Amino acid sequence: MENLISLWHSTGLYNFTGGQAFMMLVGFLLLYLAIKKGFEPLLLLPIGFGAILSNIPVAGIAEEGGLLYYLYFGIKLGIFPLLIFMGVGAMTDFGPMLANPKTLLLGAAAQFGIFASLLGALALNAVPGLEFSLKDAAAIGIIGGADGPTAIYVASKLSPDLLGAIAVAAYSYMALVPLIQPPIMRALTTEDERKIEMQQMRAVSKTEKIVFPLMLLLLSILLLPSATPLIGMFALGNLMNTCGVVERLSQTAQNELINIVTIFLGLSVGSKLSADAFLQLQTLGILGLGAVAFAIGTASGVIMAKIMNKFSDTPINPLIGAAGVSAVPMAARVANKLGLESNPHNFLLMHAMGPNVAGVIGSAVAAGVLLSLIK
Amino acid sequence: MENLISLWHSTGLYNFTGGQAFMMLVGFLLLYLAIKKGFEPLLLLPIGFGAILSNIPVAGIAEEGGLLYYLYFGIKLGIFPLLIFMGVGAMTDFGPMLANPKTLLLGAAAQFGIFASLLGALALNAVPGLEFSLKDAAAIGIIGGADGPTAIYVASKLSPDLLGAIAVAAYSYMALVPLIQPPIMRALTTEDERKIEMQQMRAVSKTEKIVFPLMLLLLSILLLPSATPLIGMFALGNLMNTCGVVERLSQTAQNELINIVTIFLGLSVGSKLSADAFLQLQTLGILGLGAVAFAIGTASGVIMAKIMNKFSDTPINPLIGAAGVSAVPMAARVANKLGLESNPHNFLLMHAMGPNVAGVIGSAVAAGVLLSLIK
Amino acid sequence: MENLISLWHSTGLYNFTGGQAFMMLVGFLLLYLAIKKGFEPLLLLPIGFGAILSNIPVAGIAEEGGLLYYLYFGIKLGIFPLLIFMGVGAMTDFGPMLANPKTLLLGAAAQFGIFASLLGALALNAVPGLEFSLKDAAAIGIIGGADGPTAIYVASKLSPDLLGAIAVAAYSYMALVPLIQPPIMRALTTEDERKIEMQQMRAVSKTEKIVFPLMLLLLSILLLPSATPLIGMFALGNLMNTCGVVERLSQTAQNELINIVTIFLGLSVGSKLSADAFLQLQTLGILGLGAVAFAIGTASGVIMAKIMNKFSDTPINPLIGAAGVSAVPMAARVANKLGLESNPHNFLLMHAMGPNVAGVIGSAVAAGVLLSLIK
Amino acid sequence: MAELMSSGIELMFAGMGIVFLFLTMLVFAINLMSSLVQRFFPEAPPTPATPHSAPSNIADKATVAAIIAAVHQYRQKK
Amino acid sequence: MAELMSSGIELMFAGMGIVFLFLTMLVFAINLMSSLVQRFFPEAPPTPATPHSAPSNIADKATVAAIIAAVHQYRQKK
Amino acid sequence: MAELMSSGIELMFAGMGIVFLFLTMLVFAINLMSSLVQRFFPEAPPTPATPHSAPSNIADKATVAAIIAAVHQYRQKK
Ligand code: NA
Ligand code: NA
Ligand code: NA
Repeated sequence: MENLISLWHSTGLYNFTGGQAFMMLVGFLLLYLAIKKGFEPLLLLPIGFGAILSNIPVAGIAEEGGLLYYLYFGIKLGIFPLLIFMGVGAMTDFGPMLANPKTLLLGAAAQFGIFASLLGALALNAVPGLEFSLKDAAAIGIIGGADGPTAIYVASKLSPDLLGAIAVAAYSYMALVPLIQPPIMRALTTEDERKIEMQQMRAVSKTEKIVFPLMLLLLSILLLPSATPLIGMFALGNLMNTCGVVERLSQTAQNELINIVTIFLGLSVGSKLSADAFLQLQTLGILGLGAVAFAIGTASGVIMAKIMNKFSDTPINPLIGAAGVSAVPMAARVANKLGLESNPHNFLLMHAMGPNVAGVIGSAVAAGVLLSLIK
Repeated sequence: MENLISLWHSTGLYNFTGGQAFMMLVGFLLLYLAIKKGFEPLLLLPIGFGAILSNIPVAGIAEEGGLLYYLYFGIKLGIFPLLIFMGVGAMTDFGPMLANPKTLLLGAAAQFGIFASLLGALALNAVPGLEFSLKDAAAIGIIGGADGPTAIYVASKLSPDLLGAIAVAAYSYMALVPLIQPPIMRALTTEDERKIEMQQMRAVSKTEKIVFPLMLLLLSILLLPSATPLIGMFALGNLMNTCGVVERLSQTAQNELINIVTIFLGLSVGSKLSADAFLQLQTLGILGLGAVAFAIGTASGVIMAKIMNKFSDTPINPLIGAAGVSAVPMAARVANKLGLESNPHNFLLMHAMGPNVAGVIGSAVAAGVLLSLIK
Repeated sequence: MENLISLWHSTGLYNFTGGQAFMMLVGFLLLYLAIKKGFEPLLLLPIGFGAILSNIPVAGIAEEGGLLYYLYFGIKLGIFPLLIFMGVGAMTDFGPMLANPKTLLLGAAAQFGIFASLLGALALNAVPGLEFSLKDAAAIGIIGGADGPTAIYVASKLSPDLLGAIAVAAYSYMALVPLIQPPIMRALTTEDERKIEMQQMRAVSKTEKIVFPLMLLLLSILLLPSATPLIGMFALGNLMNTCGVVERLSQTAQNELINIVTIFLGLSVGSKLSADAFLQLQTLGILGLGAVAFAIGTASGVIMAKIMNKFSDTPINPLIGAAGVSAVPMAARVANKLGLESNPHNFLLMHAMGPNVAGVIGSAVAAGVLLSLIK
Repeated sequence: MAELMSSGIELMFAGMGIVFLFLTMLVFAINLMSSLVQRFFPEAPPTPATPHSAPSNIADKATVAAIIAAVHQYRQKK
Repeated sequence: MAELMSSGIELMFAGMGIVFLFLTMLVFAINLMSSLVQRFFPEAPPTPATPHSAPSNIADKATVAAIIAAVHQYRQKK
Repeated sequence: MAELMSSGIELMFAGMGIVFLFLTMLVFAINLMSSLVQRFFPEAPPTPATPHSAPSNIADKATVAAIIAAVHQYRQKK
């Protein structure tokens, strides 16, 4: 009898708190979005599952002695996001960007979303019950970078309590890029602008592709050392791929290693989706600001492209500016799709890949600024 | 000269203890069983090798500063068995079980082997020189679960000193299933019963296969949170495989990741095969009880199947009850083989896969009960 | 304005020290050698990149909190070199050596390079400003083993401060084997000796290949336990490959696992290329002694082969003695090339593979002696 | 000792009870789930899973390519 | 609060400034690098990357082997 | 310094001695083992190792399949 009572007291039903139940629903919602809606499933499925596991009463899977507690060290020490960044680097082709380097400026302009939402977060302090420190605001702003590992890396350094909400917002909005961007892009461009065809790009030699990651790293070392963990690992992955002499390392970095780390990273991020941290007014603020960041980033990119089109001697279709937010390769595909709608012969995909990968560099630079100036 | 003496004093020959020599023989025996007899080689080869390495005098490979000492943390912290369980989940097809859910009860009945041998271990306390605590008895009983990672997980939590012997017994008896089970199955069934043909199973839709792991996890959360680390990781692996949107994660979980962890887990388990811990009367007790557990589990499954056959509207061949012990897929193949002996047109394999995978769930549940009630 | 100054103070340009800049150049030089010259790129590319990353001012990538700081634990605890050795073991075919076991003695003779350069290091203490302890000298000598993981393992145990320079020297000279060895081989042999054709080797059975790694391990256990971490993991990898029953583990050990560990090991080794440790007169000494070690090892192997040819009943081409330094498979290819130059029908490759893999065993044994006798 | 045995027996009843309770509930849950899924999300039965389809795929393509090429060559020679 | 906002605004100017500075310098650096590379290391433009060439390679070999074998057989039969 | 050198020389003799002792014993052990294996476990000599046999296997199957298909087609057309 005593045993039965002890058993009943050890059930989840007996121990559930409302917060845990709610967070579990959030976890199931993420699984639904990942599986049925195809929202960045590689990340949101493990994140959602991690959210469920870490909110199970009694089991303590995210507490000392539990699996997610130990996996989380990979984020806490900054290891997982950097390894993922290395793999992403190995998968990235800088060819289109090197063929048309001025599209880098589009990747710069789109980072305005980061700083605008940082300001927005600070402004939200006016709302009673909301309190964001400068670190919190910076970690929220980085959602506008539209780059998962960068957002997770910055949040883990500046505002680990908000990590769960920030990662979820970042990946969710990246998945929503095909919904968020088009209205903004249409509103800011004329039909004629969207019809602009761009010149075919020159071929980029293998040597240029090998030198570029080293040059990128060097510039980052000279100007902004705080960005070198991110940019360095990205450059390492890219160099492993382009140099052609360490093919087996490159393949492992962009396949098995990134897959293993993705599973661990997702589960660990999910373990930060605890009721305590997530069920706050803050989270609504983060979700709202994330959407704002994406919207402003998109708009900044498009406007910058319109300005550049004015002064450039070769035509620039303003739609590719939207790809500057990164969200590789989704944002580039969106630009391509809108281009085709206005002009069925207008394939913008490769042209949009330039600003797209430039956006990754841009947000790593922005991350470096935030990590360096906010103490 | 001094150097020569110092060298001689550093040889293995000079430093060997009888116990170490004996344990090394055990290690070589395991290698022999793995390579020549095909006994669960994926596990027993690294376990045997780990036993040899950790019993080398002077070298200290299983002591602080040695490789196996560090690898063992993966077991101590419960990480390796759970990652293996995730991979096994990704490799498991619940289709046959979902097509005929009542076979789950066979997977329940077979767990009686666990509790019978738990009682047996306690009864052995009557033998002078044997002393098993309740925790030890539970860790020994779980051998009857016929599921490697579950046994290692439970033993690492309840009785780490017995871990080596328990893991060896669990994997050895799993390899011996084709020898242990048939006589019991023949003794408990009539020729007519063994001839029973079962109805062809319905096809199971992809949606059911996606929903099932989540439902399993949910039930475990509500009823038995202490089982959720095991069942959760199993469900995660299974979901990754069935959902179809994270194919690359699923492939990595069931290939490279599980292979890497298997090597590490095997070596770490082997490092617990030290003379101190293994060369005890206890070990004989464990080996004996393990055999009893498998036998009783097999018998319980068959008897349950006979009972169900009485009350069921569709015929159930009692042989498939034996597959309820798990030991996937060996036990299901044994049921199939005995079925074919009695009736050459009777293919029981898919029917036996239902209780077979149900047995995995059953032992994870039993593990949860033991971990929750024994403090 | 304050922000701008603070930013300027956080740039790499402002914080660079001469030493860091120089070490970064060393890093870029290693990348150049790896990519353009094909010098052991799998190791030298990550090592060079690690050197660059760890010498970035402000960023602290090799200090506590930085990625390379944590990765370095894999070397400090001796884990990475042993896992690489396991993978190398799985890739090694002992067939040619088993077919002609007396070539093992060539692998023994070539280890003289290790001890000669150990003495050389001690002799260099006569140079003012140079101070090598016995541990340092042993760690430097092991470069002559021409085996990367062995050198890194020994250096990490005996002289971690010199690890960076030692690893760089070891891999660089391995890459330079086609330049270092031929003049020595030509000087020590006559044209007639180089023309010697060797008898075709017998086929080696699978059983012999399975038994050999176990026998090797056993001998090492009895005679030299201090070598068993290295020889044990090598034997494990080899056994996994030859036994044929754990193919999936063997494949993972020689592909994904070794690739992942190679990336991590290379970066960690690079993180030891700090200005403090590298920009010393010592480093010049290490580079010089490494070249001496390779040269003496080569010469010893060739001379031993000439002696054996005198007493052997089957002819031995002295060129294959040079392969005894290990540097698998480069040194064997060099022997083959020189053989073909003198006699276009003389294919020495398989004959040279015997001493080549014997050299791996030889240097692991020498490493065991050093680790055991130097306290 | 007797106390230990009685703890063990208690554990056995609790354990087997929960195992059966859990798996019985799972049976009901599966039946419910399956009928809901079949009613609200009817699906064509899945084709046999082909987890490692890539290799055979390659072989297929090779086969097709080879046939095309061979037949092409055959015709030209004729 | 006002102080925090002014820190934020300062951060925005510094941040966007550095992002543009960095990427503008990168534009110049790329242009310089590309012209240097094209002048001193002229290269045939790279063929499309084939990261997973092994399988297709296999398929190719299989194709070729199959063609040879089929044609051989065809001739023999004739 | 002199003491260090004498330690070093001692180490050299011990080291080379053990290396030769070890590898010489290994030579004897291999010879013994090989003769025992060849006597008690005689085996057909192993075919050349094919660690990555799967792909070539696939190619083989593809080849065979392609030949069969091509010949089949060829006959039908005739
Ligand atoms: Na971005
Ligand atoms: Na079971
Ligand atoms: Na060597």
